[in-house]
Amino acid sequence: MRYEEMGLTEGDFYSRNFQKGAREDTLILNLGPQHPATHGVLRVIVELDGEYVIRAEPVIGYLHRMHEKMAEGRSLYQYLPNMGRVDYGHALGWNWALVGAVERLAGFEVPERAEYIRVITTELNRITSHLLWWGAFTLDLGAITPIMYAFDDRERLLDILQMATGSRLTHSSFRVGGVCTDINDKFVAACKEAIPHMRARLPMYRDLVTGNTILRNRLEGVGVFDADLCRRYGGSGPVARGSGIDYDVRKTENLSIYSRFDWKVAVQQAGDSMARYLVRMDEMEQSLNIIEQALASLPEGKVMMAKAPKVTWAVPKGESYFAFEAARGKAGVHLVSNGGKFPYKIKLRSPCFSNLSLFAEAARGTLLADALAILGSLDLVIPEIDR
Amino acid sequence: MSAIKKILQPVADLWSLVVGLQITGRNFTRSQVTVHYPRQEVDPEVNASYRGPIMLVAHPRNQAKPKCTACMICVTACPSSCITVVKAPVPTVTPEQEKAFQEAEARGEEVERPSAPREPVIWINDFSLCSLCGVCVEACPTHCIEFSHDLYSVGTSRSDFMHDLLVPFPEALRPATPEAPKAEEN
Amino acid sequence: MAAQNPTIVTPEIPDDGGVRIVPPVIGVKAVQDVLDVCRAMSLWPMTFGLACCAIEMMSTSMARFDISRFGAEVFRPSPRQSDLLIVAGTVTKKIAPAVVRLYEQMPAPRFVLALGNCAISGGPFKFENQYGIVEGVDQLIPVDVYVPGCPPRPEALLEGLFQIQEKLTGRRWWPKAGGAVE
Amino acid sequence: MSALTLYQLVALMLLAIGLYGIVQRRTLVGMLISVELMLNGAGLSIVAAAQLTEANAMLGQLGTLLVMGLAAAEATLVLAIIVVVSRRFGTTELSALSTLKE
Amino acid sequence: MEILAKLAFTIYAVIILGGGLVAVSAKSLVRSLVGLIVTFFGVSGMYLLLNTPFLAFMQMLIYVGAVCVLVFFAVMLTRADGQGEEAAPITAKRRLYALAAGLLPAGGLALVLVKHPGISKILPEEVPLPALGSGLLEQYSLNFELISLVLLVAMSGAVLLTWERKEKK
Amino acid sequence: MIDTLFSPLPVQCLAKCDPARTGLAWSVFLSSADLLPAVRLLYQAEYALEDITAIDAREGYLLVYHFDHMDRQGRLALRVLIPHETPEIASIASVFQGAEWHERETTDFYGIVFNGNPNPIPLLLAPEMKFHPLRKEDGARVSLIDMLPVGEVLRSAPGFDLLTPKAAEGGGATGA
Amino acid sequence: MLSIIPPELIRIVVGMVAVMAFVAINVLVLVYAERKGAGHIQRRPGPYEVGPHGILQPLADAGKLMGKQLLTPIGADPILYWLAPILSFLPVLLLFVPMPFGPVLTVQEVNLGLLLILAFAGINVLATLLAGWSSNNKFGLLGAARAVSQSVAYEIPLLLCVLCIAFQYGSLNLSTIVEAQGSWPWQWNFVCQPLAFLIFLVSSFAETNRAPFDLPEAESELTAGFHTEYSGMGFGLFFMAEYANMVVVSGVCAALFLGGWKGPGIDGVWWFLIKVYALLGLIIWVRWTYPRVRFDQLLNLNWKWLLPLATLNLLATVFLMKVF
Repeated sequence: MRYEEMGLTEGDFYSRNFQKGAREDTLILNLGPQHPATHGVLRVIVELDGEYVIRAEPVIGYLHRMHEKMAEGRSLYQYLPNMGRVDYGHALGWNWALVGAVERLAGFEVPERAEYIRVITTELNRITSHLLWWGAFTLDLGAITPIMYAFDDRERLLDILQMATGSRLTHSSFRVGGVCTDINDKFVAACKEAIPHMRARLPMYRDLVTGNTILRNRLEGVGVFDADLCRRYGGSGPVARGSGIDYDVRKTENLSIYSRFDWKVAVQQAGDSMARYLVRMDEMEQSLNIIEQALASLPEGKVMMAKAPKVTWAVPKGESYFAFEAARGKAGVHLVSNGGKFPYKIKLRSPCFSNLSLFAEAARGTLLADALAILGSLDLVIPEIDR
Repeated sequence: MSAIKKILQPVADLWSLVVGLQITGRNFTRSQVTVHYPRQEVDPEVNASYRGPIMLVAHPRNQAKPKCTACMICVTACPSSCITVVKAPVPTVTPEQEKAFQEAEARGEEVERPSAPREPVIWINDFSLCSLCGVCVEACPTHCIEFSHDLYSVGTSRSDFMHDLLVPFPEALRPATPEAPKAEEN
Repeated sequence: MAAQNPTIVTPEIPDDGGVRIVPPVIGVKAVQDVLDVCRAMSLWPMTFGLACCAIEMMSTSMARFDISRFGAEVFRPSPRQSDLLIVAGTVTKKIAPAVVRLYEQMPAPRFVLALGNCAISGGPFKFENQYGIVEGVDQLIPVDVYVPGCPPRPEALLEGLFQIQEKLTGRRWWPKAGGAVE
Repeated sequence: MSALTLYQLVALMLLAIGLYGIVQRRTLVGMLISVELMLNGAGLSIVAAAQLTEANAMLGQLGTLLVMGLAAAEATLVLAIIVVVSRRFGTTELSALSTLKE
Repeated sequence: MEILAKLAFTIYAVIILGGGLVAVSAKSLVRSLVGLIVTFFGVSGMYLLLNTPFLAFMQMLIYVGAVCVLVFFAVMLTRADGQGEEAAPITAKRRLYALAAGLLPAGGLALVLVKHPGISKILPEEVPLPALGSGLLEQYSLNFELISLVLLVAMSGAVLLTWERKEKK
Repeated sequence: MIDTLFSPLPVQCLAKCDPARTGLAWSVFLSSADLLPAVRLLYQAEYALEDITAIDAREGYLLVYHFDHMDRQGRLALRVLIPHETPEIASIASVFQGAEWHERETTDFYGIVFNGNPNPIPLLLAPEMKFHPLRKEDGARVSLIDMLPVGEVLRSAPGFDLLTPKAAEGGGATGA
Repeated sequence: MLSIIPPELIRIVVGMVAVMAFVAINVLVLVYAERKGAGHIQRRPGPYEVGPHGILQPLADAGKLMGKQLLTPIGADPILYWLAPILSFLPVLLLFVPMPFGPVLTVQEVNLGLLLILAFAGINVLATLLAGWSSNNKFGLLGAARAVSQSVAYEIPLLLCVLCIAFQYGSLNLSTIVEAQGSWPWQWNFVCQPLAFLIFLVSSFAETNRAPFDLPEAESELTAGFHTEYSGMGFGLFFMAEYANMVVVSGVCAALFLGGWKGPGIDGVWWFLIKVYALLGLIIWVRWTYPRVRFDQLLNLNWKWLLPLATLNLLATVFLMKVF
């Protein structure tokens, strides 16, 4: 085999590590790396007693793409496209996290219009991300049709996003000091058309899936997280908000121009999978509100600041941390620069990483199907975990 | 109160199942959203905003030549190092010309030695490395790179994606020695 | 026409894939052509998404692009029942053994489609001093068709599918794109 | 040979096979299987006797039905016992069980 | 017996014996279970020959549908299969004892049977299903109730025996 | 807030930062022995773990623990400098369980050993990979003073000189 | 020679051949219908390009499956491993023997037809268990265990519902039951036995392992459940058995509750087929609408709702029969 020539052997290291301490009459099951419920190349080793999960251990790193190593050899401008690939679901959230960190460090002011474009596209992207999650989650629960309807709407929004970012998935349109393409009237018109359409679709989702008694029974009371658990594991985003923590970086840190719009942070108190589900459904509506208001007050002007940095621009020395509320939670970029050509260090704080780390504790004692429902309700994007 | 709720709950549950059937049933009768791809295509206006593999812009005065000046900025800018550009070499000077130049120099005249044309002879984009980020497009000082809309290319070998961007330009300079553009070693 | 491509008609079947091999039910050459057409029209992919491209792979199977029109929507979760391994995304060194293993678990005839630049060559993640990725899945398993892009559009994946069909049967079954709009 | 004798011989063979199995088998499950064989032989014998002689045919069928019911009850109970035994001793092998007496 | 019935009888007898032999001699318990199923099929066929289709179908329903599944569960729950236990070679002595235990009683009975053959009817008589039902519920209702009681006791006994409190989370 | 919270601790340096410029509200240098008590205090004050990472500086590995409060803005960075030669520190996974993964990741990347981590096996890298990709070459390492802003120092231990510019370069690695 | 072969036997042989053809055609049609139906529910065309409107798609699939390499996993018991798919498919053919397709269109009138169907339907469970166990795969084992608990549990309410109808007519012969029903919908059994009809429907979803009760092959939990390791025709046989079982269940349901081949206008096989396909359509429709239930919920539904209700229904039926 070729992979043995690369100095690798068959990877049962993790199974061996997991075996120790196993009870006699249990079954150790490897979910993944290729398994329909793990959304890519996550592997979960579980120890089952019948259908009950005694222990679970996620094994990650199967999609480790060395983003942090790459940062050591690329200027920030060249590093930006990577952000679209960290989290393919909500690429623009990560875009913003990186440019935010740089702008914070360099003290740049972004033109007003660029801020609006960022907000509009980011929120659109948040909706597409939640739609993707919604479809995949219901697919995990065995319903096959909802994902089709979700992708139907998602395609519509992607067409709009494509006008502003030029790609369907791995958007990377933000630049330090602005955005790379301006939006035009067609974009605005398409948005204004899509918002009422989405508003009309959400009740359909509610009737088809949210209200469905099978789904409610599968989710209610399953995988209850309390606020303390989220704090100990650093859970954020809908995971934390589903546990009654009113925490949204956009609001708490008063980011960008979000305070100009009238929107609520979606919070649910129950802490179960259903609560996380409902938080995301609410967030879609809130994002629609934000987009609508942003479109109504869209200012004219430039979309790049004057003297915007060029490809070979070196970040001034210093340290900054910028967190943005991506669709899955707090996406943070910790940037350390010594003023050289390349950043000295970039650390990506990924929300899924922290959210997944609490899975082992949450899954203990649940049924296998429940454990997978919890896994789905965390809304995982594997490249973001592995980076 | 709760007793009534308990009795009504199964009914409500069953009703939610009926509602689900209603919705899927209604969708069954609605029109389809499918684009029958090889026979139809997505709205070209939508595709126009999609970034395909890069291509070179023609020279404004001569459509048969690329606008590129071989300044190499895109090569340094590209984060995935997928661009290979070779500048046109200085034209070889025949001995007679050389002699003439030297004589002219000896005379103390201003000699205008032939300089390299500001044009590429090789311009290859290894599309299999490209991430369509647009850094080269933004970095190009002459705005001579833009995204094409050739979206549906597939290949049966890895070397199919070494795009020679000079092909559309019949008058583009070519390397003197007719060697095939070497593929980047992988 | 079948003989053009040894990868497809007589793939070398490693005997160490955790299986004992029984020859296919029908092995007569005469029905081979009909079988090839059947195979081309019924390429069941495996549910195996690696990274970003997996989402575009999903998009392809969704209502708008609907890969089911060509009989390829039956995504099988088990490699034993699938014909087409779509390597959709970056293959890291850590996942490489699993990819090889999945490929070996697939029964012949089996096809591999490298979707996206990462699967073709490592794409944007190929850089100096990289330590984690396999630079192209064709270093691990034989690849039949490459679909470039980052990520490729769903139409490109469909084109890739047509390319496999063409490789199998020797002809393109569908018209070239161009012209009509939705 | 008459039909009755033939049927009875088959039933006897089932009995013989079952007895052989019950002695030869080493695990409880194996013995359970042998017991089922013998029960089948009994059922066949009863039915053949009832159907092919002047005896009350209905009675024979009812008797076999009752045997089936008993077989089901027995299988349930034995299954439970086997599970308990294997949980307690970690094996269903007879030799191990007899030496493991506490 | 007409020739077809004879043929069928022979086939069924072979099936029964073959299945029975597999059931007692197979190394893998699951294979021996399959042998048992085959025997059940054969016996069921014989019931059909004996003109008792009701019993034949009940045989399928109860033995194949219920008992075999239970035995399969026993095999899986106790992990009785695989290496060890049944797979180990059997000593000749044990085999001899087993053969003796099997053949002696059966041989004796067979001898009696052949020596004193009963008077056999040519065609088995058919009992209508309603008669069977009324017999079960009227004349032999006590037996019927007893069997149901036994089943109930067996079931609750099984549940009690294997009951295990689920660990708290 | 933090200055009062950490008043019982012998911090090496406690500085207030400008959130608008760095995203941090507080920056606290600790010795490795004081880390666990500090983290316990933070847990009691309802702080949530954000991430753990290291910076490979000339003076040693600077471990950075980011904490954030979920009710108000006020990100906090705990920094502990450990020497290159003996990269070891106590794990905080007993207080913040989520730290387990962050610590394993840091072990993968920098080879720093976290004593007491409940499951110290490679997380992101394949177990066969025996190197630490984010460690820097000696020549490529930079002094902390060239990277980290000082902020408004509220408390400082007497011998703490990491963030005071040195006149002569080449102090080399100074263990914390 | 011919004279010794009774006409009964000839009828059975001819009937079996016809049933085989019927099953094969039905499976192909159903595969197509399911994929098309799913497509239309999801607002896409489904198979479209292979043949006009994708009509040749099932044929292509069948051809491909036949041409696939057959793999036996190492560690599997090869005999049992290949016995399982055969054992799952063959009994299904038997189930069509007493099926009343039309007034005279029955392979063989069996007085105990219902009992035959119930008896041979149980073999399917064994095949599933065998498949899951012998393929030496943990997912297979879990799927098999699920399949058994599920079908054993749901067989009871199913049986009780069937018994209700059998009581009502004093017969286990499907043709008799059909004959006894009238031609108009209000004369069919689902009117007087609505609860039994509902319970029968729900149980038959579970018995055929169809969504929302498709736990044995729950894709997102157990990859492909008990047939995870099967390739080529091994998988194809399971596939066919699943669809053939659906036809059987719908056929029984149509005969018991919907008046079989009787209908307004001219009675005949077409009514039977229409009803069967309507039920199959419902099964498909439900599959593409609901999420999957959880395993304990599935069993709870059975033990806490269906079983008591079915028992009550049976008692009520008996009571009413005695009273009137």
